[in-house]
Amino acid sequence: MGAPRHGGTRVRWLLGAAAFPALFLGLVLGMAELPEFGDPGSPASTHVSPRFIEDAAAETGAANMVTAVLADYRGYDTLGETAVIFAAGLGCLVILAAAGGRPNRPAAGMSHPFGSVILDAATRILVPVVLLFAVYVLIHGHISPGGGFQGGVLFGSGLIMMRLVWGPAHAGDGQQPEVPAFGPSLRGSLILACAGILGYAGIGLAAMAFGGEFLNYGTLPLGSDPAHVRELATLGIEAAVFLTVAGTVGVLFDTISIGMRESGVPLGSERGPRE
Amino acid sequence: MRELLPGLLVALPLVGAALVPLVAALFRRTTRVAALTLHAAIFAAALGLFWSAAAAGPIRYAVGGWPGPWGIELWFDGLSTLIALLVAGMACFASFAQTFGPDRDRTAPASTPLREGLLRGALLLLVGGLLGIVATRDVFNLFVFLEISSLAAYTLVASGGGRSTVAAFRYLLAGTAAGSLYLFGVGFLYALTGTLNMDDLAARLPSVEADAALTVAVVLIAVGLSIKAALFPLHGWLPDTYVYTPTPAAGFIAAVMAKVSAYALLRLLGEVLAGTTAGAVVLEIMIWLGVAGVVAGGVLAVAQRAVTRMLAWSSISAMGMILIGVGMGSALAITGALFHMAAHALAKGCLFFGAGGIRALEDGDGVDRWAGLGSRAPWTLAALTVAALSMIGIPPTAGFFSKYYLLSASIAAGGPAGIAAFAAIILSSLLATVYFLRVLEAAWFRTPGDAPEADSERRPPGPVLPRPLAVPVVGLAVLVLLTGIFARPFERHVLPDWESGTARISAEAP
Amino acid sequence: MAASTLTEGFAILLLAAGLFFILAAVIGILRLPDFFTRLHAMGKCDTAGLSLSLLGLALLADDLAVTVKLVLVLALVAVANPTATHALARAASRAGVKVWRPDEPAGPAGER
Amino acid sequence: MAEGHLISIGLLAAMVVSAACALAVKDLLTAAALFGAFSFLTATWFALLGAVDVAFTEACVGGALTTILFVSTAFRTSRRFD
Repeated sequence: MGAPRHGGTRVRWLLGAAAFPALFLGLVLGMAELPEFGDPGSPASTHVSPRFIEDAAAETGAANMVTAVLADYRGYDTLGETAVIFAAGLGCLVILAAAGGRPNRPAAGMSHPFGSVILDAATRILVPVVLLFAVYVLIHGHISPGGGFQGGVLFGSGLIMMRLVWGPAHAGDGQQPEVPAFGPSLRGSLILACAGILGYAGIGLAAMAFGGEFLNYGTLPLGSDPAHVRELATLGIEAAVFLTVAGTVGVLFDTISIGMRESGVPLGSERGPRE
Repeated sequence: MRELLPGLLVALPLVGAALVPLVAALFRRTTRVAALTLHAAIFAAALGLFWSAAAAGPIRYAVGGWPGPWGIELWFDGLSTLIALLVAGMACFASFAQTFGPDRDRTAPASTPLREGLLRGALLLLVGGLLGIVATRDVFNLFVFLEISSLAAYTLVASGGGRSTVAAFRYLLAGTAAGSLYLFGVGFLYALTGTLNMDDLAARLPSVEADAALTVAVVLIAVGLSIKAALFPLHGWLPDTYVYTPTPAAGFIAAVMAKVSAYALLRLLGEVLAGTTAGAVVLEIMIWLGVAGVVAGGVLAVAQRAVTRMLAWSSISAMGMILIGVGMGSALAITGALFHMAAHALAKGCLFFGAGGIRALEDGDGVDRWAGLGSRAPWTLAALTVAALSMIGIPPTAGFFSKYYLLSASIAAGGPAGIAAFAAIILSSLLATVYFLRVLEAAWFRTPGDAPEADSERRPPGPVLPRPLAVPVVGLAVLVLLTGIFARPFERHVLPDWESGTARISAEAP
Repeated sequence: MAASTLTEGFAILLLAAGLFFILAAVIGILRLPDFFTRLHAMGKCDTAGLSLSLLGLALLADDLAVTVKLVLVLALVAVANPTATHALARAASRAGVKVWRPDEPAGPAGER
Repeated sequence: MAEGHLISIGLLAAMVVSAACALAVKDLLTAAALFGAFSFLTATWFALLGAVDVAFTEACVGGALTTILFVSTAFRTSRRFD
């Protein structure tokens, strides 16, 4: 690795610089040959989609076709996507706890209670509205755009709003008073995120226990009408996605903005410099 | 049971990935037993599927009860169950090795029960992602699980702190680019054919054969997965990642990460897209790049002084060999490629567990640190020697048979590519002899006094590796020998499925 | 017919007024000398402009549900926008952003 | 249809401008704010294309969440990018 460093870097730079125009040209050339966007005669519109459009509502009980495809026909993908979000939270937690450099202390202005009457009052009005709207988006995802993912993000944003205004929990070290956390702590957020994944996979495994395939909600003993059963189970997995996303949002914000020590999770420890 | 196993195989790792951090967060106790139990259960499911697919033929499993192009299908034949078995088995060893904790090299944060739980969760998530890639029959689902495995791998790579964070960042850049290219390719394929199911795709491809967008799609998919599989000019992320990853994770990532991507290449390019003109050309190019990678990886491995870095370059050489097999596509070559995946994963996992542990405990990565280890820990070093012999390709070990298959396939393929592949594999074996004998000579025939900067009083006599690493090292070496001795049954199991699979696809094509 | 024309005219009037206030806000942000005065322009004119536009749209909507939703959005804006302005001003004041005085030259130095 | 095209072109142009500005400015907070603007424009464009679900998600995640996370990250690192 030693000697050809300089020349190697230049060659790499040239290759990289050549790769981007090549990629761009390739994409444009390929796009030009593709069927027109929105063309009703294109393979994407004629092969698989018609069944979704015609049968989704009757088969899955979800009026919103997007929800039907995401949560039911391709529910395994959505389980995977939820796991991707969970993985991002997990990675953030592991890596930021390990990152050297700055101590895990809140940046000035980011974590202390803001202490303003106006903000306090406005937050008291807004946060319940945001949280309620998040739950509405979750439940209404069957009919209108929305669902567990968007609802979870909104819910997480509400939690972040509380954190921004009222600050995280403090242990009380003389300079600062002891403050309880509003909303879940970092540990609580992690537990929420885990519970979401467990709930999703648990519903899938429950379907297996009743004789169906993994994630085949139709076999769950929740009623006689399979579409209705699927609708209920879809709501369940949307709630699970909601939990994971809201928890992960909390984990991400807390790890990034507050740090480990303040949130009461001793993840990292004192480290000596190495390099 | 046959009906339950596929679902369990893909569900258990994800359940475990949430369960283990949950237990750690709730009870703040060590999660070793829970994680090991889960890994053992996953391995049992993989073993059951392997046996079931061998005894009663391939299994098609419609997740959610939706078959064909509407839902997502899983597909378990001789090839996928073999790789799934490999992944699940290596994960058991890696989970055992995780008890070793972070490398004691002062940058990694000390282990707390919660942190341990998070890392065990990340390993389970990585296993879940890899098993998903192996099992799925859906090109978009493959992308989702590629992302899961990548994110979990970045976490594990970066968990060492210090340099490992930088290595993880480079890996992240390469991996994200690779994932995006693959996704672009899948988007093109979907726009062209309207389907994401691999069987459906293979059946519908001939109707869009003439379309230039198909060529773009094939190239995008091939380049994306080749980055992940560290095919020669796209291998830039690999050496640093393998070297700086904490030992327990390195043994797993070095053993199976790139292999699973190579398996995805085999599935997509070798099976589904092989019939297209672009696919055939890309496979031909892949042989030549594989040849270049085999030679370059071997030469650069000889040039390294640090043992783990030498192992990393030797992995690039091995990936080149596997992709030569994928590129040739004959039954013999595919057997060789799959067998080399297994042989190399077992041996490389063994070597990384051993070399990483020795690096951490002897406080250095140079060859001279290995001086005299043979007399201090004969069993561990004997195991590492077996793994090294397998990497070179000495007969009773697994490495000999995989190279034998690949060489036979090269002769059978003939032509300039076959000759080049044959010569490259022979040359790489010679180079491997050079660089592995250097280490083995230091370990067995030199005393620590020979080493330039030896301070023998600092090194206590006794076992070189702690039990969490010694058990995987010895266990994997035994497996290397067993796989070599029982090579024939594997071949009989894998080949017919490959031949019937390609025959089915070419029969469905009008 | 006449009623609907009257409503439409009124709505257009409201929209135009709203756009005027938004334009005023934009000009204020561009022309005023320091952070606080710009915030002053943006906070007041933006809230007024948005509220008027939303009112106009609510009048134009055919569906009662849409009207109700727009009024709800209006209420949200009425709470959130002044609060955000207040939070920004307070943060800036805490961070020690200098207040512009007429006898000092305006310039980017006053911005943070 | 022509009006739709006009709005679409305007949105796309604004997207390109905000993205380029987000890349060009040195102040990380400004970049985060510009990125938020870019996300909202993207969401509007998605809604215009008829993908309301995607637009909703983009508005939630891109417009609100990532902006907050970027700002928090900017506070934890040095604010300027040189």
